[in-house]
Amino acid sequence: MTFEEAFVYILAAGAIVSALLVITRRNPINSVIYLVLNFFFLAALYLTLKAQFIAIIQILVYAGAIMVLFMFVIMLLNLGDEKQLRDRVTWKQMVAIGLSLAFVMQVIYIVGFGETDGMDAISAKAAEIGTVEYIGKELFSHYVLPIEAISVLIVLAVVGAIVLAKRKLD
Amino acid sequence: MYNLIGLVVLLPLIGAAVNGLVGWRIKNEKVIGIVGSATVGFSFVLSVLIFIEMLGRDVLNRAEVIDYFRWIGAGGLETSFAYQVDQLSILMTLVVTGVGFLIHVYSIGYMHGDPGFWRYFSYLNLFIFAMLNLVLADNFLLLFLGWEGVGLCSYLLIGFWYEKKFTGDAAKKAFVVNRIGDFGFLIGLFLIFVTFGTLKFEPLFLQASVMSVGEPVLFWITLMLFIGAVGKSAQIPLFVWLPDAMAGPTPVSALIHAATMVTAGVYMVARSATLYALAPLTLEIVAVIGLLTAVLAATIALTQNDIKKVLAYSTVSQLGYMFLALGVGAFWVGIFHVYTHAFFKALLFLGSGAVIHAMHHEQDIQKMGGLRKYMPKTYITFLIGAIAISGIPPLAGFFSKDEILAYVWHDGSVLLWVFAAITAGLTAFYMFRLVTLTFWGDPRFKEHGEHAKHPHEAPATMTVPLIILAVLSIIGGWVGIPKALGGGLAIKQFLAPVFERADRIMALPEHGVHAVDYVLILLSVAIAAAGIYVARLWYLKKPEIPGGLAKKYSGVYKVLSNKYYVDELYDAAIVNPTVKGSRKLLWRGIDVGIIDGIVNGLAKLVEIVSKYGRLVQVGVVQGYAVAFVFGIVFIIFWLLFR
Amino acid sequence: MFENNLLTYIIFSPLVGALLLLFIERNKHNAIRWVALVTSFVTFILAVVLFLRFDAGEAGFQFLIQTGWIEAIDVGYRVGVDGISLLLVLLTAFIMPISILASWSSIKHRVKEYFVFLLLLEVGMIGVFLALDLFLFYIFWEAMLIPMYFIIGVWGGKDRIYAAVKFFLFTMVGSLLMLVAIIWIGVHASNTVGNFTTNLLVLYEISPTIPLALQSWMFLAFALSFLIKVPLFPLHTWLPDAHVEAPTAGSVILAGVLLKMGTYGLLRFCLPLFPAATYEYMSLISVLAVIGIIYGALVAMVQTDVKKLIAYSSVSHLGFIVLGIFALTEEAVQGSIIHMVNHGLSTGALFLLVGMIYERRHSRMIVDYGGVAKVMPVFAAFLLLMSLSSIGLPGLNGFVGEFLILLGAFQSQALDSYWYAIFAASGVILAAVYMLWMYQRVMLGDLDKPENQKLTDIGGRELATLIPIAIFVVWIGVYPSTFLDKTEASGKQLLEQVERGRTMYRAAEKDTEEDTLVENRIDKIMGEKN
Amino acid sequence: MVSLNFYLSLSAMLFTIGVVGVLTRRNAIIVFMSIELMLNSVNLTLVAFSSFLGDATGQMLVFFVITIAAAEAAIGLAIIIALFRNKQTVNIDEINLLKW
Repeated sequence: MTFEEAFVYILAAGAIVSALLVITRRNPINSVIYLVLNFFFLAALYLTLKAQFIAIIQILVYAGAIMVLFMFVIMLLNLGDEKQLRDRVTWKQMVAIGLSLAFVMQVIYIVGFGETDGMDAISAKAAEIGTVEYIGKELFSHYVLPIEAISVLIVLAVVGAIVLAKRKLD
Repeated sequence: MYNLIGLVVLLPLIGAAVNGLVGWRIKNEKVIGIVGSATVGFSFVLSVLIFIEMLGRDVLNRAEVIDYFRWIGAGGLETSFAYQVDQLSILMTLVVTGVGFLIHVYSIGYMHGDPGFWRYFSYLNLFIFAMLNLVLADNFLLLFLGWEGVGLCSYLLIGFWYEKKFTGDAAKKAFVVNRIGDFGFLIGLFLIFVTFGTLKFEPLFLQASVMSVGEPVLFWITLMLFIGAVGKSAQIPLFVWLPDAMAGPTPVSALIHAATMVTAGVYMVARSATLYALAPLTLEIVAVIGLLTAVLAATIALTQNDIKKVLAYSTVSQLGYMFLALGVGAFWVGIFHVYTHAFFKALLFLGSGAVIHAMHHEQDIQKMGGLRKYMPKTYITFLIGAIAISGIPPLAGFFSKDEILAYVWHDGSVLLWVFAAITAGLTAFYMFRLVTLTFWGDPRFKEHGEHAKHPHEAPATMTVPLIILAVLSIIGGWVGIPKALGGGLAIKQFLAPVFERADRIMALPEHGVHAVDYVLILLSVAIAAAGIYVARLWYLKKPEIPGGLAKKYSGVYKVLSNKYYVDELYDAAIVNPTVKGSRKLLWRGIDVGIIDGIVNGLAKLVEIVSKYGRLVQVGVVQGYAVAFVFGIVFIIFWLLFR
Repeated sequence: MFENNLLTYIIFSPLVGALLLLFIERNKHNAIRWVALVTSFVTFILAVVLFLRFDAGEAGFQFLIQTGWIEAIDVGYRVGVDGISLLLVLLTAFIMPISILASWSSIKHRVKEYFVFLLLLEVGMIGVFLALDLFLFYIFWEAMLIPMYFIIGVWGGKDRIYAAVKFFLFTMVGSLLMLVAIIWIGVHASNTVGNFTTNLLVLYEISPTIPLALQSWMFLAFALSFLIKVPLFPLHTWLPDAHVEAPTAGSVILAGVLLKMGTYGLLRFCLPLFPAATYEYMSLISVLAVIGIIYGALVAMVQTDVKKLIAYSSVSHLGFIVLGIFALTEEAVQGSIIHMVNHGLSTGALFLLVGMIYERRHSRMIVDYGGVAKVMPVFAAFLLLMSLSSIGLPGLNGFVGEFLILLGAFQSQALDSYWYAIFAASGVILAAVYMLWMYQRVMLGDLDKPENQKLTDIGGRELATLIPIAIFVVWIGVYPSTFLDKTEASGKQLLEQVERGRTMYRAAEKDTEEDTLVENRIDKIMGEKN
Repeated sequence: MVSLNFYLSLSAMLFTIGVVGVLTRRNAIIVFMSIELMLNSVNLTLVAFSSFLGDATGQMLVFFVITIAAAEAAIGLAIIIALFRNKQTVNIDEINLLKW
């Protein structure tokens, strides 16, 4: 096991543990903190995949902007701890967990028996395509139409959010 | 003149329409009465004119069919409002309009002051209209129209005083029992149509006359028609309606339930004589039913105390006599008896009406007596009627009854003759029991003081018809004086063309004058006289005898006075089970229970399934998400391992 | 031009009235009523014109209109009239003004909606009788359901919702199957003539080529829909509920016209389209019809509610009509058509009469009455007339239909048994029993209940609804030729169409017989060997 | 060298954890965060494929997903605020207006 491998495994373990912590905390504030942690682990994983731009975006947008929004809302609403997290595990929850396990088994099964020939190592081009330069070129040449569309969508979302969240004016 | 037959039929309908539609505005009883009577009177005059013309024609040329307009025509069926004027129908028309006219006149007096006066005359005219259709029809369907029409009028008139419950019951009973007969009649019509392809009399009988005797289909046709006749003419087992029908006004009983409507069955059988002649088995049934009815009704009449009930059972009995005549193949005699019976029975009923009128609607003869001195005209005429029905010469009843007995005798069945003769004796007995208890002896009602009855002679509108009918009851029979007594049997000769085919088939021997005929005549007179004598002895001289007999044979007496419990039997065996079964089994059981149960059960089932089904969608989003995940897992699973 | 489009005018003239009503203020009740009445009267006049210009000698469809509609599946606006539908159109147009008059004062709330629904209902009913395209027919058939559903459900009695839903579901079950069969037969047509079609005239031509097995299924699908509507025993239980709960006009239309749509459907579609299947199922349906006649009468006899009694009597009468249709003789088919009209008139009138007395006394229970004839003599006279017509007294209309049906059934070679007619004829006795018993308990006897003593006799508007019916009751009874003549040619043609199926059915029957014979023989031989 | 399968399996596990969170938690905000988890796991898959295949499309998609996630977060949180204002709760068991 090389150092690099070990590093990836540790990051993976960290991502899973932090994700588990997100969904098991009673207090949403804690969840948010662990989610941010999870995002950092993921960003690091992106780096191991040589996707520098995405990794940076992950930190900036997700951890930096979105999670702050979450935090802001939780504090605004002043939510307390969620009651009855574990004292009453309903059959519905059991079913949900069971189904989820089945699902993960299926995916791993697929992955395990899937055809991944020629993909046992990161491509040589990976370092090139992960750069800001490459992505920027692509975005504003190939993907110029989608990027315009998504920008409109973002504007709409902002307007929508304001309309939804504002108090009635009357 | 023949062409005017339509007017004969139409006039009473006009009278009915005028009285029925605007009668309630005409407050004047006279106008209503005159409209009602005059229309029938004109019809009578017209039919007399037609009759005279007929007598003037050649014998072979007397019958004619006057076709007015098409009635029901579909597929192979063609019927019209067409009237057949021949010897038989004109005779019946004369009786119907003649007796009908007298009864109309009588009713003006009898119904005086009744709030339903206009209604009464409207119904009565309508009845004449229907009855004329019945007797004049040239096809079975039009006959059926009249047949049902008279049934309707009988329903309306029996229930005329509808405020009383029993009149309604009696009316309904009459109609429904008649309907049972009509059911048979209808089946008979269908069979006729299937067999002959027509319902018109002439072509039908012509086809039939070449068929062989005793063919099964003819047996069924005649039997079914006879069932109709049994209903209409109140024979066993459908006679139960007629005594109850006495709930109607008395002139109605006279007209409908004695003189005309109830004889429709006899007329119909006589009209279809050709068919019956071809079905000897049916004829035997007719004879036996007729005789049984005659005996049964006569015995019931012995014990009845209601003046009208006695007459009603007497009518049933006489109708049985007529069927007996038909049954032995003496069709003309049956009609002859219809004709004489119309006079004396109408007379008796009208007389009893006068008595009831005088006694302020008291009908129990045990509470009468000695009325002779209060109402002499009624007494005399009633007595004439009683003598006539008893069969004492030279009154009308004697001739027709004697012919019946003679034919029965020559038919060869001594047993039938014996019973018929006994019935004649019983008839004389109960009629004179009636006369004795009503008119002779001392009054058994209160003559003075409070609640006293003051019987009085009826007004002229009532007595004049009585007198005319009394005269007819005397002379009416002289058209049929037998050869043994030097007569020419004019009525037989007159009717012969109508029954010509039937007579040819029956081939009854033309019996000459034998010593036995004289013996028979003497015997029948003797029996009648004996009946009269016994009645007079028991009820006038020694009133203790009947009481003693009633006590001694109390069982028999009870059965007789309760009319053999026939009504009770029908109630228990047919009416109640049907009503109860319909209510409990059909309605509550099948309809509400099973069918609606299944329907509502299905609805319940859907409801229950939905009740649990909708638990899937309770609005908790996570529930939907679980289902969602399940779907994904399932699909992946299916894709992997299909 | 007028004549060419006459049928369109008849179908849609009530729709024009309904649209007009939309522009009238909702509280101007009288204006609404008058517009509705005048509209329906105009339709009636048009129907009379149709009746007068109808050529009785012509067996086929007259006044045909054929216009394309949905070209892709050859659905068209095709309407036409023949002897079978003519009388029913006339009846519908005749009943409507009377129903509107009958609702004049008894409908007090939502007057506008009520009359709009009534007029829409008329569009649907007349459309059903005139449509010559299965698709168009189906649309009218369903379209008429909706107004009726609301008329029962909104303006009905106290269990109106139950009755309305029951009515709706019963009818729906049948009509969905019919839709399947319509598509099926269209598909079959595309195999035969090359394109999908719902044109009835084309389908008439190809129908005898449909194999028997297929015909049976389609016949059942159609027949179920129609027999529910009729309603044939044991599919009848929606009828008493719907009748009892519906407002007077609703009952009148229900009894007068809606039930006839079932029997009309049998005549127009089931018999000529599936002639061989007709022979296959005729005895089954006839037996049910006869059971219905007797059963309906017996159950009617023991009812305590006048309206229910009349409703069950409808079951009995409609049994006669169905029997007549399946007797397949000229007399019976013509009798059935005329009896549809008769039943519409007499039962419609009976419902009107019950409605009148209900308006005064607010009870339909027989026990609440007695001796009413004394205070309401004119009413009593009309009730008697209509009861007698219903009983089938000769000289009134009911007899003509009943007699022809029974006569036809009796001599029917297709049914091949006297017993159908004999048992059916016993219904004639029972009819007298239940009607007269009802009449006696309601009208006759002592006027002993104080609330009945204040009843007033019927007035001018009510007379205006009854007298026209009474005129027709007597007219058809005495001179039915006016109407029977119009049906003769079409009835004959219908029978010829059905006749084509007889050989097919007989052949199929023979095949199965022979099959069993052969099998028996084989069994025998095998048995001998062993 | 770490294989592609490892990344894919990791991503599946993270996704499942997100699913479990969505299905079991009652707090709408935590449910929402679980959804973010799921989005991210998908992003990981996309990036992994992109790197192993040497194709930039995957990373482009991730870029768009993140943008959408941002928009979604804005709208979603706004809805939660509006909801909280009306019902004084973010417990999704009590928010069952979809029932009818």
